[in-house]
Amino acid sequence: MRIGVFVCQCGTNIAGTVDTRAVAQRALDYPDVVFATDYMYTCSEPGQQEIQNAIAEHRLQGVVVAACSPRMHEPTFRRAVEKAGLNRYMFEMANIREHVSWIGQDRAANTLKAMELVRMAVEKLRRNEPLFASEVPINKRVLVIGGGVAGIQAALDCADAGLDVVLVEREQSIGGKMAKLDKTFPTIDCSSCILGPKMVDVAQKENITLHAYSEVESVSGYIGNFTVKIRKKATYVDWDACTGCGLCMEKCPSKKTVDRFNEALGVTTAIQIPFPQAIPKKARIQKDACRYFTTGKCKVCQKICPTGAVHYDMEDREVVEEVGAIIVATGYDLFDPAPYGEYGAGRYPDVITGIQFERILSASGPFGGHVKRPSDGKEPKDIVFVACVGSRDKSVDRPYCSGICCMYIAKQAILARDHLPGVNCYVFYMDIRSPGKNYDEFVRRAIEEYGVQYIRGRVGKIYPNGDRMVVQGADTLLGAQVEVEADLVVLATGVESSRGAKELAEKLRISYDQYGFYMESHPKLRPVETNTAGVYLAGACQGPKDIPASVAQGSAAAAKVLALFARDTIATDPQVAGVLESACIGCGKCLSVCPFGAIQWKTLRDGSRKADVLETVCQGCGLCNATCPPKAIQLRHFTDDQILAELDALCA
Amino acid sequence: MDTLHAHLEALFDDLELVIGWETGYEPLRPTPAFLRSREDLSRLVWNPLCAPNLSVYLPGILKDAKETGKKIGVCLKGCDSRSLGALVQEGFVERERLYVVGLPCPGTVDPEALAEARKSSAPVTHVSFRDGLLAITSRDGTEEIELERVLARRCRRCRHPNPLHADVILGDPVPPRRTEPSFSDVDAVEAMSLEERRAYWEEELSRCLRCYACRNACPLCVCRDRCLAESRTPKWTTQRDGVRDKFLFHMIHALHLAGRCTECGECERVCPVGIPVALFKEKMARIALELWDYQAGTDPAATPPLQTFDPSETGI
Amino acid sequence: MSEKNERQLRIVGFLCNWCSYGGADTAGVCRFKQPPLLRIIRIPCTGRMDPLFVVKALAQGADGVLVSGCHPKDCHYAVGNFYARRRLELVKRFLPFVGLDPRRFHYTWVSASEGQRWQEVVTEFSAVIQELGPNPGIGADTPMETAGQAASAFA
Amino acid sequence: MEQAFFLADAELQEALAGLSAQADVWVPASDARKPGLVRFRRFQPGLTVRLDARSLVSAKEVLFPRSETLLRFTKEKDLSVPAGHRIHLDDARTVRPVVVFGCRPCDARGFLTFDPVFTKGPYRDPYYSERREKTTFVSLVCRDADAACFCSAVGSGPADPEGSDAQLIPVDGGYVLRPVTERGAALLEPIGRTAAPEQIREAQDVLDQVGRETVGEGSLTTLAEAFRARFQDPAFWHAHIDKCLSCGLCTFVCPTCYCFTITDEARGLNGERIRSWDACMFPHFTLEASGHNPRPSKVERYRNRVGHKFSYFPARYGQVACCGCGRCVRHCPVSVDIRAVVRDLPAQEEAHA
Repeated sequence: MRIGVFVCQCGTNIAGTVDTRAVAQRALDYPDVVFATDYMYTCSEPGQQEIQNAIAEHRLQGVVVAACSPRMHEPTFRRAVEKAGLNRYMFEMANIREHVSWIGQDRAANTLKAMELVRMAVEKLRRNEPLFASEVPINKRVLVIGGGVAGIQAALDCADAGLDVVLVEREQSIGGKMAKLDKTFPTIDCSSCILGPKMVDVAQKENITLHAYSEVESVSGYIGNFTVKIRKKATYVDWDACTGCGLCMEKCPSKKTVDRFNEALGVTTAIQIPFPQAIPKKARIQKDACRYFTTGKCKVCQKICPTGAVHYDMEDREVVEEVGAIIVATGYDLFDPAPYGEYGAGRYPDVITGIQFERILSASGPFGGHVKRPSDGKEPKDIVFVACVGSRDKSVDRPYCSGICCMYIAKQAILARDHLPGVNCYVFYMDIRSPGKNYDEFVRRAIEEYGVQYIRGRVGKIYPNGDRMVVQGADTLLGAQVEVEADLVVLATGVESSRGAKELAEKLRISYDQYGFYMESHPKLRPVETNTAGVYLAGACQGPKDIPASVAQGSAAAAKVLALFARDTIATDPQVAGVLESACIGCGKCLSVCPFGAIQWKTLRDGSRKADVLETVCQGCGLCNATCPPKAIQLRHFTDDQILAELDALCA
Repeated sequence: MDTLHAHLEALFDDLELVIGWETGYEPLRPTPAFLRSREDLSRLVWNPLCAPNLSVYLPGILKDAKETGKKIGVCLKGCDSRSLGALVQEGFVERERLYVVGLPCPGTVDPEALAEARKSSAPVTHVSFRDGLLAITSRDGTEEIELERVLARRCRRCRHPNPLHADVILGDPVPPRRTEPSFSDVDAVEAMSLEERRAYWEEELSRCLRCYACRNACPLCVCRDRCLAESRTPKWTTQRDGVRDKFLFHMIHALHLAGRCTECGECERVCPVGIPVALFKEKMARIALELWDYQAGTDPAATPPLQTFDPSETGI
Repeated sequence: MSEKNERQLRIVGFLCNWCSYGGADTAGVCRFKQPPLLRIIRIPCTGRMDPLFVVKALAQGADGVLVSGCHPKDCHYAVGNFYARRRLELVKRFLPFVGLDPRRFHYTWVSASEGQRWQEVVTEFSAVIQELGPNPGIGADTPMETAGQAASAFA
Repeated sequence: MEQAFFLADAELQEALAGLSAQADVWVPASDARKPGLVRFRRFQPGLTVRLDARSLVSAKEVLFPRSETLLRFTKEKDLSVPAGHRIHLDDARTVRPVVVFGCRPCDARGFLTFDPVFTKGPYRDPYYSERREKTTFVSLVCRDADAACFCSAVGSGPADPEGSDAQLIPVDGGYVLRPVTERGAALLEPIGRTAAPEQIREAQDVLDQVGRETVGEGSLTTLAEAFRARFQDPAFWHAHIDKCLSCGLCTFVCPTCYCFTITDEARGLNGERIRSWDACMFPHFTLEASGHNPRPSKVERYRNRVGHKFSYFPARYGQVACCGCGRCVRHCPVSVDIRAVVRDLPAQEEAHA
């Protein structure tokens, strides 16, 4: 083999602590290396051209690029060598940036390490063979998991482009957190007024199949051809028959049911439609609240229902959807302030969370949009907002900024003043984060036009005094302790990953960070892709986000799916397992361990039984390779000989 | 013995052949016998010198055997029967095609220990065994030697003298020498310092000829002609005679037996240069026991621990 | 470098592509400084990890072997690391029996986001290896593996 | 016995040390930890020399190492030549004189099978030949044949001097050393004092007595034709060989099995071509590049082993390729007895079901 080695300086990123010239020079001593050079930016257009020229000039049969992580630019360089006529798999990368120059200052040690990594790459490349992708048809249907604003946007964009969309929503209605909001910052437009039409669109699009009150059970398959099992949870109401008339709600005797949509500030019935704009607008029986389910007697709703939609014997059922891509838009949950015992959330009825206050403000909320405090229904005269409850606080394992609280406090303070012009609003904050378009202006309006009093400091304690609350905190600007008496305290609880996010990630085989937010492929350049091909992210499941960002990501994810579906087939990664039949002993161990069922039996003419890899199903994990006793099954491009050669290059 | 003959005589019409032992070139050396006719049955012997684990032949013989509907009879000692169990577990042997004669085993003889225990070195003309005593006859007369004195190492730690998975057990059950797993020889190695252990194995393995007798005698070494240790693609070992390559071969053997070895000790018995290679596998068996409470070959329905996983496992 | 380390010490890392290789990248992106002993071999999944790689690496004188994959339950291939952890734990317990120092082998789980954890893992393991010094391997007397010959090709 | 020397038991170590000054001296010896494990080792003072015990493995490896470097190669990078490198070969070797001391007659005689193959004919093997020319065999007259031994059946015997340069004859208090060849005489000259007449007489008695003993029944030297007749009798071979495990033990302990394989073991730009023991009992031995194996199972492989030793080799070189040491029988994990197989060859009329 004739090998060319290209050592990237990456400006000074690599050359700063690695002698790239020396690395290239040393590479000429390695077997089969006939050309080696270093270059300022190998990934740049001229850098790639340099590789292509060298391939022609030196008749190279394989290329090693020593540069950044292959997770970054391996596809770039594969395309580059392919353009020059090489098979794209006759290419290896040595990661001398993330794994060398960026993590050590010792130039000599770095240079030696870079040389060895290049040597390993060369030895691996010497054992590469050209691989050819096979094409599998793409099933041009997309699954969107989560019907919040991000999921709705993604579903609508895909549907508008003509795709079949399957939308799965865990709750009874789509709309997500946004549906609970009264107004949105910084425009103060009505949340349900702008979201409502989109929700209706979802219901009306013929090419959107909505599975509400449903959860993803399992996901199998791979990009282009996923099989998703969805559990449709029992609602005890036949939604095909239910017209959403609401008669059942009127007659239901269980009227003390906690209203979860209203964040437990009000009561509802056991059979219910969560809110007037719900999509689908269908009733569901909350089993633990239903008189029939708890006592065995009642059946009022069944009797009253004009369409006979109520079925107490309904069970969960499973539907299977075949899709080619998946958009995950499972959103977020809000921090439970219980760990802040000193704030008394849960103990004092008038210490509430931001989302509860949102419901209080809402015209469709528990108090019909009248700002009252939960304890006695009195209008508050003084409201204190506490920022960063469950944000930027290591003590509760939430060191990150939730990004939206500063803005929603400002909004809620403004709205409170709008509702009750005489009310005094105080905000305890750490820093004000308002980097969006018109955001800072909005906060200034709260302070300057609405007279909201911002106190920079943390709240130490909240305790009752008569029927009022005393908020004790520090004013770090004045350097003094302050106490503010309030009728209502709103804790601006932060954003955390959605309940069940990790379990779903495991089903989807995508990664998540330590807080349960899903990992994008690259924090800057691949913000909506995951490392699992065909699975994309939208909205706050990836990290705290406000509405515009969530919507933008929803559209971005849709665009990714549309780009994927613009082709009829997808090239499968040929780095899959292959069987050397003469060495296979037919023990079947590979079949039993393969997580994808990608290996089957094949009977040869002599009657012997051999393992056979379904190349389009194989995902290239190599578990079979490690399991096979005679090593008859080898993962292409990660063969035993290649790994051993890398090892031998280091030590023997 | 007479029971064994009589039992097989009576059944022989339903059997394709019987695998057992017969007297070899001297009475001290019973050798595996493939008895294909009723007359052949008279050659069958069974005594503590019948060392070979006959389960090693089963995968091959079943593969080659014509489908006549007749079963293949095989005589198995306790430890041999565990090997059968493991082969059934892994699908190499269809249990229903076998007729397994289980022979409760008093223990087998270590030939070297026997040679040392004997006063005479004259060729042996007759051997018999009764009540724990070997009677060995040569031109110098008959010597009686207690089996316990000349027991093979593998038998000193035996917990399964009574065969499992048998169709019939011929002979009275033998009380096991051990009721709990015993790893005293492994302990002895582990009593050495790390450095001493390395030196110990380097010295022991330096004698290895790579004749692969240990591998070929192993009933669980199912790769047979495709062994990784001789493969050139992929190439894990070289043809050099150094300790490193010998070590690698034995590591391949040991790791491939991890969670599968039934501790029959054949690998060690057959080694011409006396390397205690079974210790590697005993250590593996101990790890499997500690980590997964697993004993290979005892439950034909079980899955070998490295062929499965448990998401709830903690501590590893 | 201390007296023990007459030659450059080397740790061979076997990292799964999806989590730990990404974690090592993240550590690099964050400029988390690490000792320069580690050389990473990228594998798709720790399920690819044959315990024999560990034994062979240590037998042929790798001073340390570090295997890292996705956290259990986070495997990109769903279950690869469940199999891997059984195999790796088994070999970890086996190494001392044949005279290979088990401290020279470490396996762990590091996700793509855990750059800082990766730094800690590498730093701590490197310190262990520095302390242990060069690994004599097994059967270092094997011909052809003499220092002089190896040096001319790989120095 | 014209000329002979005497070596007292007590003088053995000293004599061997003396010999070691000029040659590599290989003796049967045991490990302190494993007294039963006797094999040929290079003599060094303090080694437990065991002339009384048969060695487990033959002395074959002294002249025919388990693996030996035939040549070393280095690729020097040179981009001006089309290959990108120049190859340098180095097959320099030094050959020290060797003495094999205290082997049994069968061990020494074993090399008579090697000699015509490696030292004569169109393909003289320099590696073996150079060592062979500098090797002296001192064999011990054998008085402890066991049930596996059969030297007499292959035309040799426990006192056979053929292949030996000198003989050690156990006598009261030591050994009488009797030169067989001039090389043997030259070797013995400096180490022994001339034996007393009564010692010579005693030695002669031992020689005569041992010489009369027959080790192994019948003769296995004239069965070349019988083998050919049996070649295509699968039932015969199955009956004998079904129990064979197809390991390489018999060939590796055998003093006359000389098959080898040649491999290049390289790393990077350096490598060596080595020759190592191979065995016709291994599947790879005859595996063809196409994947076809003309000897696909142990039956064909074992048949070849018998055929080679008792038919093909005699046809070509006029002698059987077996010295009757019995190691293959003694050490076989399942006690396959080559004598029984060979003896049964002519029994054509016997039916094998």
